[in-house]
Amino acid sequence: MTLTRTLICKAGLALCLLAGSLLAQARPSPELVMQIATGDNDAKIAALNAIAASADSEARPLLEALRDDNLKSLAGKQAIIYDGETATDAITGAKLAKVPEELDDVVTNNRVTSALEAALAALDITSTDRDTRLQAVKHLQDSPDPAILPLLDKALTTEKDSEIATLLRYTQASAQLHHPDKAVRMAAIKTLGDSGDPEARQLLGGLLEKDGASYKEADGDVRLAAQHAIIAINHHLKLGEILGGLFTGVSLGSILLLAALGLAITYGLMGVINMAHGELIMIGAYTTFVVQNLIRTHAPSLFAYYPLIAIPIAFLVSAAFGALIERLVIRHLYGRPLETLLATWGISLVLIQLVRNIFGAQNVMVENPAWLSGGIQVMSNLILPWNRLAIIAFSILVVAGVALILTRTRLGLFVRAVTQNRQMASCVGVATPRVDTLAFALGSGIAGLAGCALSQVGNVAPDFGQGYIVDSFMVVVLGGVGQLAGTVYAALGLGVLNKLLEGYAGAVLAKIAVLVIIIVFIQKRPQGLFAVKGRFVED
Amino acid sequence: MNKTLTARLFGPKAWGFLLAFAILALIVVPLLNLAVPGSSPLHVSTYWVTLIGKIMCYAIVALAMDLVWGYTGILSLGHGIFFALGGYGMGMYLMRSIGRDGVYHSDLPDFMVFLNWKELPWYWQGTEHFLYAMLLILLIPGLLALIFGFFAFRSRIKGVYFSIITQAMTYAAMLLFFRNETGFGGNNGFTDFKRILGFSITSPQTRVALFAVTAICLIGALLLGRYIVTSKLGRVLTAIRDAETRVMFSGYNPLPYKLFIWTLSAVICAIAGALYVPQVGIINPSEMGTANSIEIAIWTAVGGRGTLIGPLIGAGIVNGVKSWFTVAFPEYWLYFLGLIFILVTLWMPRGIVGLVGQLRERLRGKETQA
Amino acid sequence: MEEYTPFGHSDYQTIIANIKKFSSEGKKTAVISTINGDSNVPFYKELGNQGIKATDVPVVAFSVGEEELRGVDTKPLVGHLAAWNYFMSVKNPTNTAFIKEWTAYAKAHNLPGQKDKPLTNDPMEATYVGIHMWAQAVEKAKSTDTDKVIAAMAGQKFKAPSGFVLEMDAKNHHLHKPVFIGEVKSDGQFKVVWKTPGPIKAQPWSPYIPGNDKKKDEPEVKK
Amino acid sequence: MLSIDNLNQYYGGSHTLRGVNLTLNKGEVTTLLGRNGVGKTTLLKCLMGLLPAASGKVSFDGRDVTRLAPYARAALGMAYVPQGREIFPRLTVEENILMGLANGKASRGIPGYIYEMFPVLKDMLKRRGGDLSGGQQQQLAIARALTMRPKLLILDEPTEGIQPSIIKDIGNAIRKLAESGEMSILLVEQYYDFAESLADQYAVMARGEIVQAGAGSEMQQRNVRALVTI
Repeated sequence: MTLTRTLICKAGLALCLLAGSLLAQARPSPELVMQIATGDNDAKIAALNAIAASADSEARPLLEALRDDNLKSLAGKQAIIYDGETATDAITGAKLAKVPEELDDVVTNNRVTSALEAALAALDITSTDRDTRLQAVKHLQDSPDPAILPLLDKALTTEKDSEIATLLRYTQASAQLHHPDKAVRMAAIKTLGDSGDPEARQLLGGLLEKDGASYKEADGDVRLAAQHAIIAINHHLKLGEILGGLFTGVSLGSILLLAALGLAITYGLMGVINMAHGELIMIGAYTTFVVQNLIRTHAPSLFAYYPLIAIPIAFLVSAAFGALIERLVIRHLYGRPLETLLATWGISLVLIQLVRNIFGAQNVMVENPAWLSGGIQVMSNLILPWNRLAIIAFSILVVAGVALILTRTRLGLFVRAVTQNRQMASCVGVATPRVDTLAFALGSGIAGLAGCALSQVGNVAPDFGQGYIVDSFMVVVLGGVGQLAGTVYAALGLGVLNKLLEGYAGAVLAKIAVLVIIIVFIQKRPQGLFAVKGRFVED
Repeated sequence: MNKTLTARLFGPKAWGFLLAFAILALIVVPLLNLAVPGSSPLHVSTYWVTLIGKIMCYAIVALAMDLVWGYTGILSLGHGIFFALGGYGMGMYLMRSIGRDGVYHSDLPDFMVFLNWKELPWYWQGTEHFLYAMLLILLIPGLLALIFGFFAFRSRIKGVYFSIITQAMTYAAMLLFFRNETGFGGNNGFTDFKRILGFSITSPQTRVALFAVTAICLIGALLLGRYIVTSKLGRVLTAIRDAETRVMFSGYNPLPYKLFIWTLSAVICAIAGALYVPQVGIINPSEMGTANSIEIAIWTAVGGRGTLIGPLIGAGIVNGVKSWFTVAFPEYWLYFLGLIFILVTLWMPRGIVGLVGQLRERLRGKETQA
Repeated sequence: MEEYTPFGHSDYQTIIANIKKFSSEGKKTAVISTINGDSNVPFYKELGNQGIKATDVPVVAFSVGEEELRGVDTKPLVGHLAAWNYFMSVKNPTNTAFIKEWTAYAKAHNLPGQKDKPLTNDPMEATYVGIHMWAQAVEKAKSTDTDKVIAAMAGQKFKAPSGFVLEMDAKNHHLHKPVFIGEVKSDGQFKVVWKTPGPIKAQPWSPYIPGNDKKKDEPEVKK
Repeated sequence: MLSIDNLNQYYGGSHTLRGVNLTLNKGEVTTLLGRNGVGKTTLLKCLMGLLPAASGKVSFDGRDVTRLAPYARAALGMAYVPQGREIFPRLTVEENILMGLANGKASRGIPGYIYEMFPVLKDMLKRRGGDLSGGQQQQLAIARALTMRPKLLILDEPTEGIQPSIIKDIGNAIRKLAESGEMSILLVEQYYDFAESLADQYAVMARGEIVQAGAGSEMQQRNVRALVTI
C-alpha cells in the first residue's frame, strides 16, 4: 500500500505544481472535483492527495460532502453537493434551482476514506482548536508525503503546543528522509529514531534497501545512522511489548477479581457454592443496559455518566436478587453444600431463561461512553484502553471497599465472627440468619458491580454469566477460602499467567494449561494459596 | 435405611420387575418394532427405540454417578468426560469402519482429509479392530479416573473442592477436544457413521440390537451395583460418606475404596458413552460441557440418591420429560429443569424413591392407627 | 498469522496486540475473522479501543451480520467489512416487503428485542428462501415424502430478498446466490461496496486451495 | 430467674437428658456437678438453644424460651461461656469483646468494668484471640459474656486447664458478680473445691438426671465430693 500511495502522491504533486502556487486559496479546480466525483478510486485518491498538499480551505465543503455521503454525481457530467434539501454545484458553488432526480452516490472505500481523512487533516492543521489540530496531525502522521512539507513547515512556525509540535516534527522528519541535503536527512533520522515508532522503522528500513546493485540511500553515514535508529526503535518496541503484556495480564486479573470477589464472600462465609453467581453478574450487566437506555431517552445530557449511575443500581438489583435467593432457597440448605450447588445451578437456569424472555436471546448493546472509549497512547506501540484502565481502578476500589466493610463495620465484624464460629456468634447475640442474608446480598451485589464493569469490555447476553463461573471458582479455590488477600493474589496471578501462556501457546492451549496447573496446584495445597483452617474446607 | 431399602428393592418382587424389564427390552420391544407393521397401533417406531435406548444410556450414567455420589458422597461435576471418552472410543472405531465410503473415498476419516492430514495419528492405530477399540473404551477413561482420583484422594480433596476440580478437568478436556489439532474432529466431532461390525448402522435390526445390548448393560450395571453396595465394600463406602474421619480412626484407609468406586464409576460411564454414540450417530466435545455433567447429578438426585433404582427412574423421568418439553414448550424447558433442581434439593432430598417410601410409611402409619 | 480462541472467549487483548504488532512490521494487513457469536462483541470493542481503524487494518468477518452488531457500539467499527449473500440494507421491492413482513411478525408475537428493533440478516433470508423452496418442491412433488421432495428440490427457483432469483443447483443441491461485501455503517447496517453481478454457481470446493481440483463439485449420480 | 421444667433430650438413640428440673435465683451461684459424660454440657447447650429440647420447658425471666434461637436468648440476657472458651481466634481481643455488644442497636464502647475485672486484657487489645494463652482466653470469654450485661451467666468448666493464680482471679470475679445481686450464675464444674467455695446452691447430675440438689452450705455435710470424684 505504501508503495502505491507514494506513486499516487507523486502524481498528485505533479498536479499541484501544475495548479500553480502551493498554498493558493482558490476553489479546487474543476478537474479535481470531477476526478473525485466520477473517477475511479485511484483517481479519487490522487485528487484528494492533491487537495491535501494544497491545504486549500475552500475545498472543505467538497471534502465534508464526500465524508458525509452528500457528494453526488449527475450522469457522470456534473458534481453536486446534496444535503437532503438543497443541491449545489460542487465546482461553482452555485445553488441549483431544482434538485435533479437521478443523482448517483459517490462510492468510497477504505483507501479513499484514508486519503479523504488526510486531506481534511491538512485543512485542520492550522485550525485554532487544539484538539482539531492534534487529530489532524495524527492523521497526517500516517501518510508522510513530501508534498505536504511546506504545509508542515508553516504549521511548525506557529505551533505553540509542545505535543502537537513533536508530532509535527516527527511527521516532517518522515517526509524529509529523501531530502537532498544530507544534514536534513541525518536530523530526520535522529528524530525518527527517538520516536520509537514502528512506522518510522519501516521508513528507515526503506533507506537500507537496495535498488538494483546500489543502496537507495547512497551515503554510508546516513545508512549507519538509520541502522542505529532502527535498533533504538526496536528496543523501545520490545519494552512496549513487555509492558503491554503485563498490562493485559493485570487487566484480565482485575476482571477475574471482580467476577470472583463476590463468590469469595459467599463461599468463604457460608460455604455456599453459588452456581448462580454468574447470573448475578449477568443481572448487573443487564441493569447497566437498562440504565443506559433510560438515561438515553430521559436524560440524554447525563449519558456520559451512565456507567457511574448504573454502578449503585446494579449493586442494589443484584443484591436484592441475592437476598431473595438466600431467603427462598439457600437458607434451607445450610450444611449441605453439594445440594446448594445443585439448587443454585437450577436458579441460574431459571434466571437465564427469565432474562431471555424479557430481553431476547441476542446480545444487547452496551455502549462505552466517550470517556471510556479509545485509549491513552503511552508508547508508540502501547495503547492502554480507557475502559480497561477504568476497570482496574474500579476493582481496586471495590476490593478496598469490601476490605473496609469487613474490618470497619459491625456487619463486617459479625460476618467474620460467623465465619469463624457460627454457634458462638449466635450465643453472643448475632442474629445469624440476618447476617447470612446480608452477607449473601453483599456478595451478590459485588457480582452486580462486576456485571456493570464487564458490560464495558464484553458482550451482554443472557448466558454470559456462565462464561465466568468456572473461572471465578478457580480464583476462589486457588486463593483459599475466607481470605480476601488470597483472592486478590489468585486473580492477578491467574490473569498474568494466562496472558503469559497465551503469548506462547495461543488462547486455547493457554486456557487448558491454566486449568491443569490449577488442578495440580490444588493437589499440592488443597487449602489454596493463603489457607486458613476453615470449617468448610474439611467438609 | 439404605440397606433395608436396597434389600427391599432386591426382594422377590424386584427380581420379578427386573425379569419383566428384561423380557420387555429384549423380546417385546424388538418384536413390536421389527415384526409388527408400521400401520399397527402396537408398532414401536425406530424413533422410540432410539429414544429409549438413549435414555437407558443416561440411566447407566446416573447409576454410575450414584455409586460415587449417593453411596460414597463424592459429587463429580465432570462425569461427562468419561461418558464422552467412551463415546469417542466407539466413535474412532465407527469412523474407521466407514472405510472408503466417506465423501472423499479415502482411508482416512473424512475430517482428516478435510483438515489436510496425510496419515493416521499414532493414537488412531489399531482402532479399526473392534476388540481393541473396546479395550480403549474401558482403559482410557479408567486410567484417567485412576490417576486423577489417586492424586485427588491422596491429597484428601473432598466435597465441593473435588466437585470443582472435576469440573475444571472436564472443561479443560472440552477445550482440548474442540481443537482441530487434537485429532478428534474438532467441534464437529465424529458423525456420518455407516456400519458397526459390518452391519448397517441405520438398519432397524442394528438399532434393535443396540437397544438390546444397552438393556443388557443396564441390567448388568444394576446387578453389579447391587453386588457392591450389599457387600462389605459397600458398607465401608457408605461409612466413608457418612463419617470419613471415623472410618480412618477405625483403621481403614479410605483411599483404595474411594479410588476403586471412582474408577469403576468412570468405566461404567464410558460403556454408556460407547453405547450412546452408535445410537444417536454423533459424538462431539459438547458432551463434555459443564451443564451436561451437572445434569447427570440431577438425574440421580431426582430419582433418589443412595438407592440403585432411583438413578434409573430419575434419568428416565427427566429425559423423558425433556424430549417432550423441548418439543412442546421449548421456551419453558429451562424453567422446568431449573425448578426441578431447586425443588428436588429443597423438598425431596431422597428423591422420588424416597418420596414413595415416605408415602408408604405414612400410609402404613395410618393403618396401624386405625 | 493464524490464531484460535475457545468458544465464548472474551479477552482479545493479546490477539489485538499481535495484530497491531504484525501490521506495524510494515506488511499490508487485513484480518479475516471467523469469530462466531458472542465473542465478536469483546473482539470489536477491544479493536475499537485499541485504535485499530478500518482504514489501517480492515477486518473482514464471515459471520458478523446485522444481528451480531446489535450488541456492539458500531461507531468505532465503521468501515470494517463483512461478506454475505444478503444484507438488510439491500434495496429492492422483495426485500422491502420481507423486512415489513418480519417487522409485523416481531411486533405481533412480541419478540423480545426484535419488536423494538427488527433486524433481518443473511441466515434469516436463507431460511426464508429454504422454506419457500421446500414448499414449492412439495407442491411440485405433491408429497412430503423425503426422497420425492429431494428430487423436486433440484432446480427450484425463488425470488429472494437479496434481489435476485436464486436457483438450487440441479446436481449438487447447493444454492446459486449473489455475494455482497458490505462495510459497517455507524447505525449497524452495511453499505454494499462490492457485489457479484448476479448469483454465482455454488462450488463446495474452493478452486483456490491446492488439492481441491480433484474434488468434484457435483456428486456422482447414485445408482 | 431461670427455671428448667422436666427437660428431655435425645442424641442419636440415647436419652441424654432425663426429666431435668432446676431453678436458678437472682444473685446466686448455682454449681452443677457430675462426672464426665453425664450430660452437663448437653444441658447447657439446651439452655442456650444450641441443641433442641425434645420435651419440657425452659423459662427465663418469666418467658418461655424453649424454642428460641441462641441469639434471641442472648438478647433476653442469657450469656454463655462454653467449655474450651470458643473465642473467635482470628478476631482481635478488642473485637472479641465487642462481639458481646452484638445485641445493641448501636455500637457502644467496651464498658470500663471489664478492664477493672480483667486488667490483663487491656494490654492485649490488638492481639488476635487465638494467640492468647488458655487462661487469658478464658478471661476473654468471660469478659465477652459480661459485656452483654447478662441476667444469667452460664459458665462451663472455666477452670479446666488453667493455672491456679488465674483460677483464683476467676473465682473472685464470679463471687463479685453474684454479690452485686443483678445476675444469676450457673457454673458447671468438675473441680470440687472451686465449686464448693462458690456455690449458693448445687445440683449433681448422673446419667442425664439430677440426682441430688440442695444449698451450697450442705455440700460438705452430704459428702457431694464422693458423688463426683472417682
